[in-house]
Amino acid sequence: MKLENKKWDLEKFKQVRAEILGQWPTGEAVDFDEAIAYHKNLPTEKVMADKLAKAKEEGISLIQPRAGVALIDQHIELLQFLREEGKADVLPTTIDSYTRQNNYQEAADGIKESRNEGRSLLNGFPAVNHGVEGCRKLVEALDAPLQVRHGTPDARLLAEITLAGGFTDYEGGGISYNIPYAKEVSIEQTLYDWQYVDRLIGLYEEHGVKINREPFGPLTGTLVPPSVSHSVAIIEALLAVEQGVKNLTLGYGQCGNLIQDVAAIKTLEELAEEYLADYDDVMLTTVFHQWMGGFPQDEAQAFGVISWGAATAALAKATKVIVKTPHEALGIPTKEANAQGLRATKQLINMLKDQEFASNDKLEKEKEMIKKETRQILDRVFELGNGDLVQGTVKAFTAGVIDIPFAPSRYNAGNILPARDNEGAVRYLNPGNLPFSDEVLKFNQTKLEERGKEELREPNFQMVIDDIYAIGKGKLVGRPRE
Amino acid sequence: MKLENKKWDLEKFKQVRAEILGQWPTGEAVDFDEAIAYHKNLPTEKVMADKLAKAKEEGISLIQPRAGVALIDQHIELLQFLREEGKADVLPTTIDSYTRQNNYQEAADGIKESRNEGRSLLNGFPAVNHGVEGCRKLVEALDAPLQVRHGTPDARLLAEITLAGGFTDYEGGGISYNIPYAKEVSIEQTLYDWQYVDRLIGLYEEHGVKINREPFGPLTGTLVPPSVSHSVAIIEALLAVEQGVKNLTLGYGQCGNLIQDVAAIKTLEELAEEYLADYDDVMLTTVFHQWMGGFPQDEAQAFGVISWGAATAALAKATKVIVKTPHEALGIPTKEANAQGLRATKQLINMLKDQEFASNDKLEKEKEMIKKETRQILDRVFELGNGDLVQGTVKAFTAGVIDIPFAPSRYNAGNILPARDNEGAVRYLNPGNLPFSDEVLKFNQTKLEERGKEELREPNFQMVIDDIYAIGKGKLVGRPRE
Amino acid sequence: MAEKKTVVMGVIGSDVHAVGNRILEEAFTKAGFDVVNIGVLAPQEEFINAAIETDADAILVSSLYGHGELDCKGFREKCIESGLEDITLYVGGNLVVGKQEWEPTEDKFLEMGFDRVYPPGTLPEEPIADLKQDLGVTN
Amino acid sequence: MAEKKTVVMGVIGSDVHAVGNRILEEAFTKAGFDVVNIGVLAPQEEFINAAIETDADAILVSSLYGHGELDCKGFREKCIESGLEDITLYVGGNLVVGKQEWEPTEDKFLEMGFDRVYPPGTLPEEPIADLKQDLGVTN
Ligand code: B12
Ligand code: B12
Repeated sequence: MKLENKKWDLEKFKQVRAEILGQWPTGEAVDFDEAIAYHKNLPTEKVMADKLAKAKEEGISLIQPRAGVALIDQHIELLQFLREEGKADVLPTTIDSYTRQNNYQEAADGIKESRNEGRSLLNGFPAVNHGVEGCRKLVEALDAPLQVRHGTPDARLLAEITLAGGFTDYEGGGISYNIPYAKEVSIEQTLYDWQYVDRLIGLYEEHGVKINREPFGPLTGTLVPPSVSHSVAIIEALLAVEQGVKNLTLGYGQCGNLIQDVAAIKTLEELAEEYLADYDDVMLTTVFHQWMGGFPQDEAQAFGVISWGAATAALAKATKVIVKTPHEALGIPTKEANAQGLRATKQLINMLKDQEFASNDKLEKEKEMIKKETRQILDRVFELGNGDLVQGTVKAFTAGVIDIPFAPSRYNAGNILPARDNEGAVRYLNPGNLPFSDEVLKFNQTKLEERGKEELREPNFQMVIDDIYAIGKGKLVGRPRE
Repeated sequence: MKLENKKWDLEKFKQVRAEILGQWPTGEAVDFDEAIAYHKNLPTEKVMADKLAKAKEEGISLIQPRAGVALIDQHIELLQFLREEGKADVLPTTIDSYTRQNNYQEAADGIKESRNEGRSLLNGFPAVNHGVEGCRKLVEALDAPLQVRHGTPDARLLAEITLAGGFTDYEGGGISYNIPYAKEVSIEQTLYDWQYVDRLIGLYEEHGVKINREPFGPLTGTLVPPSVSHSVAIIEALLAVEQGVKNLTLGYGQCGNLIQDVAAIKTLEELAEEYLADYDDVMLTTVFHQWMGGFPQDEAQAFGVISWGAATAALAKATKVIVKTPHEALGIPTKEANAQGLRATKQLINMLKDQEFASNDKLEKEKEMIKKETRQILDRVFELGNGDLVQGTVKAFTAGVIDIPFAPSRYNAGNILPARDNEGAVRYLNPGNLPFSDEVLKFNQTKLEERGKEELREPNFQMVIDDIYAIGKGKLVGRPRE
Repeated sequence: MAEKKTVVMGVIGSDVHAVGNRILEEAFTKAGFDVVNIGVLAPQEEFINAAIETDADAILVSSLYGHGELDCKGFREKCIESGLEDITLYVGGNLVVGKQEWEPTEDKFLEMGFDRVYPPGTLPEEPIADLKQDLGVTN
Repeated sequence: MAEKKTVVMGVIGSDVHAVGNRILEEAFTKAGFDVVNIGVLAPQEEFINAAIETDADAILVSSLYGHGELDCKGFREKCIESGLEDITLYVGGNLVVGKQEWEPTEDKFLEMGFDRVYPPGTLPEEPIADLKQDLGVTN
């Protein structure tokens, strides 16, 4: 396979497709033309891109839970509950971890055991096993758009089945669903596999069906500096539109400092518009993830964290918020806990929808620095690829020019270390090989020295560990234990 | 009685005192000199003014619940629980409604019935009936400063007993504990009665004992514009320091718009410092009340409201936050619910303690307008009193120059009507007789017209009603029902 | 409406919560009732005297602050003693101390002789419709 | 410490949660252990092979993602089959799907043959002290 950032021709796509659909018996049921017809019959309130466009226009933030269980009926019940009791605006289907690793046999066993025990033994919905028909049962039973949320490095069969099944939104990407979710899968491989997914969605678009695509913004969810996740989001956006994707939601995971978080959402939008300027007709929206790292176990404290994420999203005017639950630290939430997270979030979204974070010098400075950092990374990526973004991305990972903190993947350099500054914004303690200018390096260093001074200690790995535990222990900045 | 803003001479004070202490048998046990000695033996961590001064210096916000039950042991248990499970920094003792109306006999009956039924039938702690000794049991059992929180127009005996009992903070004031809490009590009467309380605290101060005084900022808790509550807070502060009070915490009840709320806390501090400039040695701190109006019944939504209050307080850097609970809409909270409100609040206070709301044009404009409005009210009050603040205040109420929305008191003009503007800030829909300049009137009018235009309706009383219900129904601005 | 019905309303006992009372007054007036609002801090006697004086058809008692149980004891009996045998009695608000189950609370106040009992957060539309029905008002 | 003890650690099954694993590695190393970290996505065999190769004293299994119950079945038996009769086995993380009571979960994993079972949110200090005790390390 020759990997380049170029739209696949249909011949190649069809060839690969035959193979993909053969990976599991349920692949047989996929009939593209019939799927197009099916989508065209969906009412607009079940189409994600329509709902997002409307929210963007009205300047409101939609709320979305995560949720998925092993069996179809229970999954429908769960989602109906979240819609009614949680007032979720748009719905997810979280895929189980076996399916994510393409272990459809284990998923099948999990379904069987779940049926026997009458409770879900899987941590998500095994959509491949349930097949096109199973997916459509969901679509038909529910009155809101459905998105596939997973974490699957090779998500081709999953895409074929869920999209033919009537899902109108698909999360992931060749970087964001590899590096945080895999250990031994090469970037080349996932970029290639995701070109397939994007091309598939491009095909839907060419046939007049809107499928929204959402790169997974928060990555490892743990102290990811905005410019790291922005770089990845923009690369995945560019790769997607090249294959014909038209509707994009770019994501960012809350860090916790209000100014940094608002700046992050604003710059994500501004930078993406800039980088995507050459592509017509792309509808761009943003998604803000409530804090994705370790949560406090206590539910009241968790409500505090959830609410702060909701408030930040509303003030930043993100198009969508992904909502956590008061059970986050302990386990997959009950549907009640899930609805509680949604209701707390909705309360704040509604209370703040008419308020916007008014600009000030600090915000402008923060935006400026995020933009500089992101541009410096992306410039080097393009340089490394001699203008080809796919090649550039592969080389950038090898060189540590893109580098994601705390990632399990062998293909990630793992050199950078993030830490919070004295106000809780996430900075580069160790910039690894990120191609930063002296100005950027100095800025980060100064910010961390400020904190070091306050804490009477050198910024070091212990600081990072303290920061990782901090929110779970009821604070933002991991101050030395007293 | 000739009412003027002048420090009472000791003779007069002692005369009245004899009468006060005779109002209920427990008054006998008050021995001032012994009380001074008792206070001087209190460790600093039980002294409110010390704890507030430290918090102010460190720029952190202390958290405080409301809590009170009929019986001493249960009250101690409750407060210990809130301290341990809620991490309350400073403690309250909320007084029951019979005591607040000086119905000590009904309070006695309530104690008896509570003993019989083994649960509190009173909505607070009847401190007068429990007497000095009863109060000291609390002080000795608890490791944090205790404040009396009540709503008592004539709070003289309550002050004598609780202060001799070792409480180091006393809420209320001649306006703030009359107008929202009484119907038939004249302002003259309560200003006079509160001069007594302030003089008593002044006496403690003269003897080297710090007793903190906290005017009740939120008043009726329902859409009170900042300049109304600021005017009252500053008047009560001036009246208090005249009688010798040295430690003051001025309060404000959250309205819900971030910029207005931050501006309110900042201006409250700045204006008070300005107006108190002539008095030496006054330690000034601020208290921010989480939303004081109608709450949502759903606990998850209530957590959202609580958290937003916590976040706002932290960003505004209020010295103290009064915390609501997820049971607010329904009834006096269980101790568990109370601790939950505290923990959610603490999570956000800690997460935001290193962040401050950075100034911007909107904030400055908001501050400017609050200051203008407050000064215009206060100027006229002084004018009406020919320089005497007590006389001015009495006349101001008669003239509606001070006017508190939704107050039960016959002595309040009740002409003004507040409503939210299009961003949720509370404005004057009907300014009644408030002595505002054209600029101020125009500003308020324009803001409300903006909203009217958005909602395609004239700003009117229906808008006010919609705003009163709004937060309880999950939003901030009471948009017309769909 | 043929003839206007009169309701007396107020907040009982040592309770000063004035906001809901103000809204109820507005709503019942708009709905076509003659409203006699005795406001907050109202003892039982005041409700009854106002009802006698105005020949009222119904009394609406509010209690928000938690002492409703104590304050409402004997209200129906006192009405009967005063000659108001047939008057319609409603009560609503946050009637008991604390967050409690609704049914036992409702039963308690029904037993005390109130005709209808309303939980926290009741919107005016509901008691207005009920009262029209109970008083046989058609419109 | 006289002689360094060796522990194998990793995250079992299809689980990719890498953060806690990284911190445990750091903490056990600092505490004086030889740490062999096989990382995430580790099948039972990989733990066992690493333990055999390095003559390890203990295996620390992490499971965060909820499939712990399925993934850990038969672990002790497989150790015994492979000749690791006496190896100390700890397991920790978010072991089951959902927020469940701790005791039944602990019992379940003890029954499976793990020597100690740790609830979510465990800080490294605790298993370090336990392991020193269980392996008879004094320092
Ligand atoms: C960050 C995170 C992620 C990141 C992980 C990035 C990465 N590659 O590391 C991302 C976003 C990718 C992710 C993905 C998923 N996650 Co996740 N994730 C979390 C989260 C928020 C924090 C985990 C963390 O880093 N904590 C900080 C570290 C320091 O703590 P720790 O991991 O708990 O480890 C400590 C202790 O547990 C203990 N410990 C751990 N193991 C052991 C072993 C022994 C022997 C001992 C003694 C101690 C010990 O010591 C560690 C150090 O103190 C948790 C929830 C939480 N805790 O708040 C959910 C959570 C673990 N995730 C969960 C799930 C379900 C998933 C997904 C399936 C997606 C989904 N449905 O939402 C996927 C699974 C992917 C996969 N195949 O594994 C669930 C698990 C549910 C359950 N058990 O019932 C959790 C609990 C969230 C939830 N409530 O739903 N996740
Ligand atoms: C604002 C408020 C105050 C203000 C009141 C200002 C004023 N003078 O009006 C202030 C701050 C002064 C105050 C003081 C106190 N309050 Co207060 N207050 C509230 C709060 C937050 C909102 C009340 C409100 O205005 N709601 C908006 C209006 C529109 O709704 P409403 O009052 O519920 O009325 C509607 C319905 O209930 C219904 N309704 C009411 N009566 C009736 C009657 C009939 C027949 C019908 C059909 C319907 C009906 O119709 C109304 C219109 O829709 C409530 C909690 C809440 N609801 O969120 C607590 C609350 C009522 N207060 C409470 C308490 C305890 C007190 C205090 C004792 C202080 C304390 N311990 O915290 C003092 C009491 C003073 C006294 N003597 O009465 C408790 C009562 C507890 C209980 N029942 O178990 C509550 C529930 C808070 C709590 N959870 O602790 N309070």
